[in-house]
Amino acid sequence: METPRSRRGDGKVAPVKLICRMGEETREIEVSREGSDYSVSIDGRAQVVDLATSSGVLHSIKLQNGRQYMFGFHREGTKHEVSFADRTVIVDLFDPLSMKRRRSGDDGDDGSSHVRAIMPGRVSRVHVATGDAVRKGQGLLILEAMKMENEIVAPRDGVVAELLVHAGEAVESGDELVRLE
Amino acid sequence: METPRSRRGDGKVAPVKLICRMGEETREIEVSREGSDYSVSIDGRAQVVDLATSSGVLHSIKLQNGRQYMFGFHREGTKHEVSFADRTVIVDLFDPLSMKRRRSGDDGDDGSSHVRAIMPGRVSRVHVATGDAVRKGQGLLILEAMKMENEIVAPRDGVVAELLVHAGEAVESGDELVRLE
Amino acid sequence: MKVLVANRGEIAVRVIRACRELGYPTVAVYSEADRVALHVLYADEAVEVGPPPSRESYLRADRIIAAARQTGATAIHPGYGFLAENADFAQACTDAGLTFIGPSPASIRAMGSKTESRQRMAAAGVPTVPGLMDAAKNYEEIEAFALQAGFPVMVKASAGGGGKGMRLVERLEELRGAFERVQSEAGSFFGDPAVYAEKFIASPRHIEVQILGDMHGNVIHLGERECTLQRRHQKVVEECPSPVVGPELRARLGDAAVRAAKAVDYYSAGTIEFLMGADSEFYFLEMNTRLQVEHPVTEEVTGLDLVKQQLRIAQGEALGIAQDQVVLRGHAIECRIYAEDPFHGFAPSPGLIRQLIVPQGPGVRNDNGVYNGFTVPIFYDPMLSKLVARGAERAEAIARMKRALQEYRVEGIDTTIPFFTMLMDNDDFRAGRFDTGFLDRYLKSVELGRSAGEEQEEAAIVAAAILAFEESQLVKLPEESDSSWKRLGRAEATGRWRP
Amino acid sequence: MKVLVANRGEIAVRVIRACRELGYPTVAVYSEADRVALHVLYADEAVEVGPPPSRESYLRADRIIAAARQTGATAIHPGYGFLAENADFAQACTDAGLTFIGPSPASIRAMGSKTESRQRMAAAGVPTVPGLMDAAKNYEEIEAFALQAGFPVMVKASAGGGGKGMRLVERLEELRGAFERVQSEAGSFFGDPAVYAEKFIASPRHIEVQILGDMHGNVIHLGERECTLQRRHQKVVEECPSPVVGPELRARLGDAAVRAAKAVDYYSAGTIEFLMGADSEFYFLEMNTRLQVEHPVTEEVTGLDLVKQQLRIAQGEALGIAQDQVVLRGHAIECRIYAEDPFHGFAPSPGLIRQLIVPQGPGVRNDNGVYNGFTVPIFYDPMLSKLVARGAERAEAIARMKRALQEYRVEGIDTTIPFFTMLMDNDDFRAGRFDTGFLDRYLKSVELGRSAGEEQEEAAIVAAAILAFEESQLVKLPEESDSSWKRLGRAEATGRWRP
Repeated sequence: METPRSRRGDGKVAPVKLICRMGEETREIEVSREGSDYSVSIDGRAQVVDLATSSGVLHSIKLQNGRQYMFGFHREGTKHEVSFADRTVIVDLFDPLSMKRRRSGDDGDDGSSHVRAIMPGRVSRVHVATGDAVRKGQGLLILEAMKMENEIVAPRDGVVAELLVHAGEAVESGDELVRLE
Repeated sequence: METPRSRRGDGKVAPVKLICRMGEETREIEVSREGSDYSVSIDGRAQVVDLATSSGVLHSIKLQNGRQYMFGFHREGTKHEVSFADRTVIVDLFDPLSMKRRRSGDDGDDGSSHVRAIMPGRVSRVHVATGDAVRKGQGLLILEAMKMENEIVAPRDGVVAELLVHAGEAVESGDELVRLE
Repeated sequence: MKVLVANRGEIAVRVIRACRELGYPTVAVYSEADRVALHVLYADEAVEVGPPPSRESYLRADRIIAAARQTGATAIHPGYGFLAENADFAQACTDAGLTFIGPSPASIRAMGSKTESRQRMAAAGVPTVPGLMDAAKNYEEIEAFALQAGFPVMVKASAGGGGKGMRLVERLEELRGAFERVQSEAGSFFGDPAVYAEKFIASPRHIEVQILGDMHGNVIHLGERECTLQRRHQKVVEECPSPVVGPELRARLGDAAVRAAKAVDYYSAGTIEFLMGADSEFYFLEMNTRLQVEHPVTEEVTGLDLVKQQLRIAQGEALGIAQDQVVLRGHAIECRIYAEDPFHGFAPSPGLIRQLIVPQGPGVRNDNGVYNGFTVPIFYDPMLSKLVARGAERAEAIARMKRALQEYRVEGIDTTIPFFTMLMDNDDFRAGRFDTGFLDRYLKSVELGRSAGEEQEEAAIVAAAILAFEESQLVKLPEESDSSWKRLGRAEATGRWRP
Repeated sequence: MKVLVANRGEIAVRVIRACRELGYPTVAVYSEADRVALHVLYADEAVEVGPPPSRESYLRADRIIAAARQTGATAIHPGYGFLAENADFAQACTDAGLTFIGPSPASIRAMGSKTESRQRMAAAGVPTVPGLMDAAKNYEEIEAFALQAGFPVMVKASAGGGGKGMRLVERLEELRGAFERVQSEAGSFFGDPAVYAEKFIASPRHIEVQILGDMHGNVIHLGERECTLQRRHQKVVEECPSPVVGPELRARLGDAAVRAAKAVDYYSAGTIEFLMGADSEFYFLEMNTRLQVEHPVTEEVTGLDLVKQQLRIAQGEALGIAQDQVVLRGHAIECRIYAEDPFHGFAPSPGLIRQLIVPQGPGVRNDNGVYNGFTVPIFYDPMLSKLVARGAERAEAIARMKRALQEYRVEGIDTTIPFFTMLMDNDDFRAGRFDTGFLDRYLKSVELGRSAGEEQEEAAIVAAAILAFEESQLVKLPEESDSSWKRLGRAEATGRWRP
């Protein structure tokens, strides 16, 4: 059985503090490990939790009250996606230090300059060229997958700074397609 | 798709010669690759074959006549086990050089000095100790797995030179249990 | 008989299963993208027929017939979609000396034209939606019909189907514009600008009847299927029997369906689709001259294997079952499991299936086209499998479906499973109260997947925190013990991280 | 009702499925070896009850009852095996205020003793094998019976079962030795040296009848199962109905079974096992006072869910079905898929399942206890799943089973799948001609897996050669191009190599 236990010693590890954001709410989390169990506190309420991983992909978590949930897991940046049988919960987790850094304010790119593929597919047509001025909502290109055509539109008014794909090219979900100036 | 193709170039590779033994028969094999196909000859009769691997574990072979077989594969030494849906075929493959070496004769251990586990399990009882004289067929120890007890017996008369396991120990299939003098 | 299966995905696997059970060798055809697709792995022989796009492979009738000749196949099963309702392909098979496992080219042609089929149905006494019998010669003919029948009316392309090339018109002022748009779409989509109009039936249900006919003139029906639940005119959940059809109505529906099939000398399996109003009056919509995606629900309730019936009929055998031997037992529901993300507008989600646990156990059938470790290609229909649950009655079938959906795990790509899980709990669905517009309204009204219970949310937070903790431990280097979290950021850049 | 499932593997999963379909929350118990077993992953709550060996976990009645109390479970389902036929456990559940999902402790006790059950059956008019009614007081009593009934006779431990503690005696000279050996085995295996003797039925079939009873005195039967195919007294293939039982015999078998159950005030699901001679005369053998491993074949043919019936009965509900509402449709066959190597004397083959493709599609049910990526532990029964195929008639069920077996791929460990694949082609099996000794004789007569066709053998050679070639390319280093094969030898030493 391949469980996290196999790579752990029995010693204690310094607890890790995290900030969790879901919707409007912010919670303070602290995680530490004791032997094969974890202690996780949410806003000061601690519980002992058992988490096991099978086949590298499926996980089972057992809360202190005995409730067991099987789940799949996927992370994109700070977004931790926990997929239960009936729904996926997205947990936004930050290092408190990075929160502070962010609060003090630096780049603040809201992503609207980077137009990305929302799904894997093939670029079937490109409607714009580098240097074109585009208006919000204007079609930039067509992404095709599984018998469906999806028009990718400009998220804001702007000028096409860079065209990163050409017609016929296959792209992965999340790949950047167009950069706006 | 994960196929052998992904790690191949399109160039030719020097053919490899092999000796195949199945039962009484010995065949001469030659394998080479051209692009994404293989050329395999058995005793001089060559055919172009397509082999693809999926999920790292399952394979599909398409013979020149179009016949397709899905199979699993496992190798123990020179024994190549090809598992089809309804049966497993064991193909014994040798490098012609090693055949020559063997024919010229060296060690020639027939394995009867090394008593190995025929299955994974737990050693539940050990009946002998180092230095004991044993007779062929005499029980050496009990290996237990899945509610079945299996007695491991001496393959020949001899003396226990080394006892490599103790009661309660878990063993894997093929692990050496007892060495006879 | 040696059968070439001119299709891919679950339906190709379904046909191979039936052939194997009857002892017929099978030949798969595949595009370059499908070398290790399940239908290839399960076939006895396999022939590559072209590059990934369907029009260069699965739609290449010439290459498929050549593959049959090359392998010595004696029959071709077209599945559904691709070439299944192409009369020219059926004819080409026959001309090449191959048995086409389906109806005659003439039956396919007769039912392929909306206007011709409506005329023949009306002549055979099968109720049709009041409407023009022929393609309209001009706009005035459409307007005259609309004024006589009353609004709303539907303007439709004669060669259309699948929700394309049709428009609902509520008022006279909108009629001309709709006529012109449908005419232009019909020309560009279907290569045939012919357009007609018919009365619009409000809040309709989509009920279809499965029929079986042989070459000796025998036709029977196997009861109806409830296919009302559609998303954007595509069926997504089907049932047998319909929760609103009783024995008397079933007999009338079946009788009309048998008359319809006989009117075009139909043999093989086929489906007559009816539109049914709230008053239980039903009208012929179209006939699908092939195996239907949703045929398994009928199989589960009747105990018959429709693909085997097709194979027997194609060899000239007479039907082995009389109408009174057809017994419906229990209830079956099918959900079409797609590689689509229901939380993001059902966007396609092809890719590698990293872990697959399929639902099993009592009352569950899964007609699958994929397997653990398979990479779902971007080129084709996103259907992964058809999940079917059956029970002694409808409530048990729904409970089983929900249980099966909860067991079904597909890691690596998104699927429509969570959408179906929610739907199984919907009161209107459970009560059988819906029409063809229900699902689109339902999807507007709910926020999918946004309602985790409090404890489930807590479990998610705890799980995410532990996996983040484990990751931070993994990447922590002794000399940089303070900045473990930064390293996590770096690991991210290498793409999807999974523990 | 909140149900604790006191079991593991496929039967625990089976019970959880039924509970989930009825909306009852479930609690799994597990040993340290089973933290990520399927029954744990599918349960709502889970409690660890001890170390891997069963006697320290799954057999620990005290810990299981404590787990129920701790989680607020109100009922316990024991599955089969482990504590399922332990009357003390059933009593302890009741004493702890928990609903035991099974019969009363008194019924379990009455049927737990071979001699007591035979007496009560004889009194109720259920045919029993001629034999001693009580445990023999001494050897002379056994000898007197044998001389009167005639040889061969069976000497059996009163508390025995599962093929243990019994001996066939063909001649008087062997009788005393057999008596003494069985007596000693009975003492050491079952803690009860009581022994009796009965007439031996030659070439018998093992036919069992499924019954359902409620707490209000209603008992019905659900037809018979054919369980004759056994390997070393363990069932491996079961069917419903039996190929040798017609309606008249079924009614007589069912009538006897219902009488047997009523004689011990039986409620819940239970099975009456009969031995049937070539003359179709049948004799009571024993009653299994629990759910049977092979219950799915009955479910497939009757359309009923036996576990749900158990759950309803345990809550005091009256049976919802009358005898004349039980309708058998079609035919179902079950193969027990074990992690055993049929090519090496059925040696256990636990380990990591590296790839799992389960058979799916029409007419196939798989009651699974494992999943892709699971490591089958060494501590328990080697059953991976129960594969069930149903068809309109027996021939279709066999063809489906063969198709399903061919689809079933388990990589990483050995299974009994190839054995069943061969068996499905055996003429005697297909004709339904077999007795309880058939399989052991069959296994001696065939060389399993040694008869690859010529082309299949060629495919194997070609495949092995290509994979060896690829391996030689992978390990070839530029500076050692001559000795690529030696490096392969080195790679070997690191363990099982797979491409």
